[in-house]
Amino acid sequence: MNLLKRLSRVRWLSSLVFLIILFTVTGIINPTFFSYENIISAFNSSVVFTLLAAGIAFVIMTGEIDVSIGATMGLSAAIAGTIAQRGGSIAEMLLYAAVLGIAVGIINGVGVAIIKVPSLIFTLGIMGIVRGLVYVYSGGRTVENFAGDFTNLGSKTIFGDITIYYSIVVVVIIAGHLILTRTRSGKNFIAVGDNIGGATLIGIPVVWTKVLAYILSGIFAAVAGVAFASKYGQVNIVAGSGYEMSAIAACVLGGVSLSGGLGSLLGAGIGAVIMSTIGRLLVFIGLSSDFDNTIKGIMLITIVVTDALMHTRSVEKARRARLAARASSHNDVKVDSADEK
Amino acid sequence: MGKSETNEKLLCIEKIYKSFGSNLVLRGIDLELKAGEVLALIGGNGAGKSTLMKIIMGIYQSDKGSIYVNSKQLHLSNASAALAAGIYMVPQEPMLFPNMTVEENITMGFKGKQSELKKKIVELMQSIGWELDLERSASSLSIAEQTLVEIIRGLLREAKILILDEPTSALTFDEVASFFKVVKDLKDKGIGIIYITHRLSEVFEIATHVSIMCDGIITLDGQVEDFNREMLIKGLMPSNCEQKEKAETELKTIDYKNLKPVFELKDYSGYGFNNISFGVYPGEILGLAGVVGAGRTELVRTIFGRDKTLSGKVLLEGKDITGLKTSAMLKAGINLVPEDRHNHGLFKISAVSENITASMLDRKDMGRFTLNRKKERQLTSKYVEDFRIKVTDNGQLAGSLSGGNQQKVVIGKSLSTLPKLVILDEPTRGIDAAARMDVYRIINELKSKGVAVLLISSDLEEIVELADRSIAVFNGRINREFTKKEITMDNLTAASFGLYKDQEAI
Amino acid sequence: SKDETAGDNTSADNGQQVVETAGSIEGMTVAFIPKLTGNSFFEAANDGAQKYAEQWGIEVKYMGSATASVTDQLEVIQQAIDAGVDAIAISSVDAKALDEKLKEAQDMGIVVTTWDSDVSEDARSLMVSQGTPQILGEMLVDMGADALTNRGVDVNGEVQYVWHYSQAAVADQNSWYVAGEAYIKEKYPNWVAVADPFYSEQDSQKSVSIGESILDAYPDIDLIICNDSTALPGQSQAAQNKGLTKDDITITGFCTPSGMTAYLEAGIVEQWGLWDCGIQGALGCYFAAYLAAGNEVAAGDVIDVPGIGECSIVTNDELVPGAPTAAVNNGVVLLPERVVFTAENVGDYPF
Amino acid sequence: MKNKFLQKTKDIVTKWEFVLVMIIAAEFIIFGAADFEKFMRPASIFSSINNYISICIISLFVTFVMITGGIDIQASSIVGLTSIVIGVLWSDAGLNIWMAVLLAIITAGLAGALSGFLVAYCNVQPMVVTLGGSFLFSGIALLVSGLSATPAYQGINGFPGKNEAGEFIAFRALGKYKLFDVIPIQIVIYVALIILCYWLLHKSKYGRKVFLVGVNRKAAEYSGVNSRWIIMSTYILTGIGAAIAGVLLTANVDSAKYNLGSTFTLSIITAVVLGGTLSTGGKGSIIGTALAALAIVILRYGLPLCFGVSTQNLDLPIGIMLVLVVSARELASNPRTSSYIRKLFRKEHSIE
Ligand SMILES: Nc1ncnc2c1ncn2[C@@H]1O[C@H](COP(=O)(O)OP(=O)(O)OP(=O)(O)O)[C@@H](O)[C@H]1O
Ligand SMILES: Nc1ncnc2c1ncn2[C@@H]1O[C@H](COP(=O)(O)OP(=O)(O)OP(=O)(O)O)[C@@H](O)[C@H]1O
Ligand SMILES: [Mg+2]
Ligand SMILES: [Mg+2]
Repeated sequence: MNLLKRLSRVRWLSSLVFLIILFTVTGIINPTFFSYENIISAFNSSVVFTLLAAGIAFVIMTGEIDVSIGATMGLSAAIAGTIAQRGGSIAEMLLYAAVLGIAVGIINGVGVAIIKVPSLIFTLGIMGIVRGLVYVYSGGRTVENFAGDFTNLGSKTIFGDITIYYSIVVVVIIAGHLILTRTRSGKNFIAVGDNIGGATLIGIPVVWTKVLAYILSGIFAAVAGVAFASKYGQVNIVAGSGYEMSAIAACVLGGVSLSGGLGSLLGAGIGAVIMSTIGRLLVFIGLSSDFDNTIKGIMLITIVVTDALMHTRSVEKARRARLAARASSHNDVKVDSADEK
Repeated sequence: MGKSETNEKLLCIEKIYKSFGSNLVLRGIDLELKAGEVLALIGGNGAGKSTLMKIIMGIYQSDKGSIYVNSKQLHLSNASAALAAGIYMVPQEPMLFPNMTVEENITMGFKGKQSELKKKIVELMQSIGWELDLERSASSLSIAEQTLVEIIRGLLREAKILILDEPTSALTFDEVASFFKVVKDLKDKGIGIIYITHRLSEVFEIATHVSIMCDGIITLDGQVEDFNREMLIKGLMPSNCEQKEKAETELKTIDYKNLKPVFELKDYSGYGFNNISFGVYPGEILGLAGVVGAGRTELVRTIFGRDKTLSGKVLLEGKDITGLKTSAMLKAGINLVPEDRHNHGLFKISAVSENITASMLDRKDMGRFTLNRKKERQLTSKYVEDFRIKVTDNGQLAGSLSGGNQQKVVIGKSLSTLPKLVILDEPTRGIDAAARMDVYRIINELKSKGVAVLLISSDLEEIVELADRSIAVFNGRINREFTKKEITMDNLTAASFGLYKDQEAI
Repeated sequence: SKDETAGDNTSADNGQQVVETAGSIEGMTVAFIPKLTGNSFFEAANDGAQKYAEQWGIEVKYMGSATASVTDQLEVIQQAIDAGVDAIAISSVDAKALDEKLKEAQDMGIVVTTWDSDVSEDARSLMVSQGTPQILGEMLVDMGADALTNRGVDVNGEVQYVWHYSQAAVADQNSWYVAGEAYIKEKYPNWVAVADPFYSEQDSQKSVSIGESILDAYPDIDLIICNDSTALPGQSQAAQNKGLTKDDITITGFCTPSGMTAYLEAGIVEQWGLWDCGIQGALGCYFAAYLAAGNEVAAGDVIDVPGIGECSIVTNDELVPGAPTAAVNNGVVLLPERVVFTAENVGDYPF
Repeated sequence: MKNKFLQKTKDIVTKWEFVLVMIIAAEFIIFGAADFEKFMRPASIFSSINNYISICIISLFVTFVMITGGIDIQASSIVGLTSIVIGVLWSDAGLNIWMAVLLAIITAGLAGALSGFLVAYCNVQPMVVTLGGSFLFSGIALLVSGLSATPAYQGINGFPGKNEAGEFIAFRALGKYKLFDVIPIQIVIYVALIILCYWLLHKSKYGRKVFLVGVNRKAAEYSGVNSRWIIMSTYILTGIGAAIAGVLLTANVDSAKYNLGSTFTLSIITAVVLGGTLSTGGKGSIIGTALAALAIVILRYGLPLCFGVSTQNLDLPIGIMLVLVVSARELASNPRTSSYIRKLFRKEHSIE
């Protein structure tokens, strides 16, 4: 009972269940889907989204938002692309990505946590700037024709059929998840989002935690950019635009609350798989891709509405149960029967 | 003054100044605290007590002045520096993490092993005698329970300097008593405590020293033995305060024979209360006594259309109004001053005038579609004057007022609809003596105008003082009704705790 | 229009001046508007246009938005008008939605030509077309059949195939698909389309993910025709991500050489095609400037374009059956040739 | 008396709208100095505002949503939905054009109502609902266009409203008519909408409720405000606003297209937040939004024209403007920096 109660509090579990339902339904409609490769590849192809969602999850948990990640990813991808064109190494790309991610993260962090501009506005502005830099950097051209086997990396696998990318992502997510839930400084992210005043009061470095969240979000986005370049083989100037929205949706699907203070990296990762799989599943279901957006929209809405309703209901139920228990502690059973009506 | 004790100063504050914008809140505060002292800090709403404490905690920064801990000057730029120096504050408004469990809330920010901490918490709670399910999520806690959590958190910190900002304002008698025991223990252990309160009885019960703060300066301080209650009240009162009003209204007794109740509840049940029946007569103040958690708030919330009615009837002037929406209740002539001022009562970033008219927007005289601004201005001025709300102008943001004035705005908002029944849920919680007098005056005026008043208060003195009739609620049902004559502290207390022994008792 | 008196000395677009400058296109300013910037096809077209512009002594302003959208193109056209250009050469994102704006430009004396993707025939003067739908649709199918044969698949047997391009709403691409389907029905009746076409909306990320999904969902597929310069590299990248090569699957379509060499080298694709989009862009600009300079052309004329060669003007119904053609300054210029790129010849096309 | 005047001036100067006016003035000065003749052509200015009229119009309505503490990122997909519904109803169902317009507006209102309902009654995060809505409604728009007998690539056009003399009347006039031959009808409609929205938000009882709900939803409910309905209604309004934009755009380009307006979202949000609306709700103004939209439009108009910045690079200056302006605002209102600035001034004074 206690275990069940605990499990029900683990929000990412319901996302996982939903993912499984999604797969099952697709598999029933089109049994081809039920192959090991297809399931694995659903995960493998979500690398970019997973990284973005995991990164922004830190920010969302602190109660802020970061809409600049798509642009950061685009710029990092463009940089990685030019490095790939001249045959540079992955290490070099990651180095640049880290620098870029940290730089954007610090700027966002300073703007939001120190200057105290509302985060939606500030990161919106930074998004415009970074997107502009993508145009400037790439001279307005698609970065393509990468040398060597950079673009092949996406298909290299270890552990059976799991790509190197996805395995790295999994490791990062699990590590991040553990840090967030088990360590003191990890819990700070949730605490800041949950009640910033309370966090200040017990000495949590609120400003630094927010800045750190933005830095992490920047780094994750920039690293996603490297994966992007490698996976998509070309980086056009609008690469990643709109991804921030999908990443936010992924977080929400994974149980990360947009008002902060609630959620987990694991959830964000699962949400990202759901987000990036919907399009794939439609191909399997055999619907014309004209239905893509409609079904994506319906699914997204259904999921979040179900979750919200379930959440509200459980909170309400708990409250009423508590109140009823209090009122009926007088050895009277009338309340219970009234409750059942 | 007073004999200085042998141990050295724990905390020394010199010439602290602080202003918010053009509002000069602290004007050169000096304060000293030694080990084993309990310094009661009292003062009117908005005197700057909480602000001073927040400066000591490093949450706000002072404009001028210095703070020494153990004779070492501290530069407090954030709370962690204060915490490191052994200072901990239980804030006036509980600041828990709603999405975390009680346990996580208490251990958050602690070093050390989780399991050991948990053991400590359990031991601590046992020794005090408080019960709280550690697994519950903080969002489900009532304000009282939140305060308990805050206090436990503070005690667990083992701070050398403990600041308690109105810790008991939401606690029950039992809880207060056990809490005082803990405070005395701490005092004996040599911990310095700053204790902020509006309840003067508490000052004499646990404080060793007292300081009175008025408009940002300490006007009076010394050892508790040197003061008595009247001296403190005099020290707190602004010069132009009338205390006489009470006497004249007290004499009026209501002749119930010729009256019909305006408002009636018949076997009313909802979540948190059961089979409640009573009536309120015009011009009567019906006190609803009980301890926090008795279900009175749930009762009035449900009446007011904020929760589901399970069974029973609500009648207003004989008309059945059971289960109407809040807006319909307002229209019918009921209004509620909610218990939770910040979350349910006040529009902080709106102007005072916008607050005052918020409940009456649906009324025709506020305009059909276009808002009648002239009317709004008139009304606001009326209530600001009548209630003596301290504002710079009617456009001032309500959130920038002090607590007592905020409460007056909320009451003004409720009265603006000219209700037949006003429900006041803890109308004086956490407001100072002067503001409290104003609120009492307002309540008595309502009464004399023939409005029916349903007054909920956990401060039983208040009920004794104001109510014409009182009902005690215990565990969600009516325990006992008292006539004006029977309303005494003893009776009310016994009934509130379900202990009233009498042949009439259930 | 009341604006000619606004003191704009760079424009030479009103009636009186036309006579003086008739004939010479030197000094003309042409706004060269792609569907979207950054895409290799349009960048290559711009490169071509700029190269010839220098030679002809005209100024070609490359103006575009990074996203292919009607409203963005409307904004860009307005910018061109405000900037006082003499002519506009545009590749339209929509068959009809720009008509009004372009007519407005024409009313202000600005010549409008289209290239690559057309608008209504009365909203522009000339269209420089890559070919009729029949030519291009058949070319796509032929490339596929050829590549299938080269890897040992019997093209007369059952071949599973599918189309993957940007969007049904894109007029030219859709017309090639329609023509290509008709051609398959007739010539390869045993071929089976595994699904309706897939659309990736000129979004390179989407083209890869759709591409991967196609490969996953239809593991037995033999041929994917990508008649869109974003879909083709995307589909190829998808195959690469899945570890497939040209021996496992045939992918063909339209794209610039530069956008595809990586996949050629990696052995993902064997052949694909295009027309010389640099020339196409340049011609769009040339005719725009030519008409802006006061010259008149009519269907049936043959114009000698310096540096490129002779181009003949044909009637609009060559492109869209039944479309009327105005007496003067209206019609279609068909590009003479289209190229199939393979490992052998790709080095000869530096765009 | 004089003091009152001073106070009034001070009130105006410290208002955010004033800052926006200054920004617009600065833009005019800079662009005017760079290339006066090109920049100052009314026809050009008008037609460039005309290009962004959808953004301007929708942002007015999104202001309502954001004041309640929500956000609406689906409005831009409703533009396309409106357009295609008009097209299909008119060309395929053979309805009278005005009937089609009316039905399209109702459709848009329903689309807004759906999202609003989910936000207000089911407590779902507005950002996610409307993100879902943006997928859903653009998807439905695409499906509707598939219903049409006209193939998608051809586009539905040739809407009625041109008389023999070639003048635009009726429906087409909504897109083409020019007041005094210069001011496009869209701008006239926009100004009318500004006045309407201003009244609705700042003068009407409804607007007051919108604010109260945004400031403290619970307290509003305790005051008898039906906060759910108020919240839902703002999304309906935005849907209708998007529909108006869709109608004007369709009439202007004479073509019904399912993805018209798909790129507007960020510009809309930018205009609203730059206009001073608090993203957490409770604060905002119609004039602010309108001015901010104008500031953005003029920047987008002037930069390409006077400095040759290409469209694709416009994100950069707009981003910089947003970041600088908003940071400056925040810094100025921060008590610590403002007292620092005051100190600086005082020092200068004492030196004198
Ligand atoms: N963050 C703030 N910004 C602006 N003004 C503030 C702020 N905090 C407090 N004030 C103002 O400072 C004054 C002192 O407030 P403070 O909370 O210290 O009073 P208090 O003595 O604790 O009153 P109470 O007994 O009601 O708690 C009040 O006038 C209040 O309005
Ligand atoms: N779901 C809820 N939404 C809003 N307020 C709530 C909710 N649940 C409880 N509250 C408020 O929390 C506060 C504390 O409730 P608690 O159960 O401690 O006391 P109570 O039942 O109000 O007791 P009494 O009023 O008799 O002292 C009350 O104001 C109650 O209205
Ligand atoms: Mg206080
Ligand atoms: Mg209560």
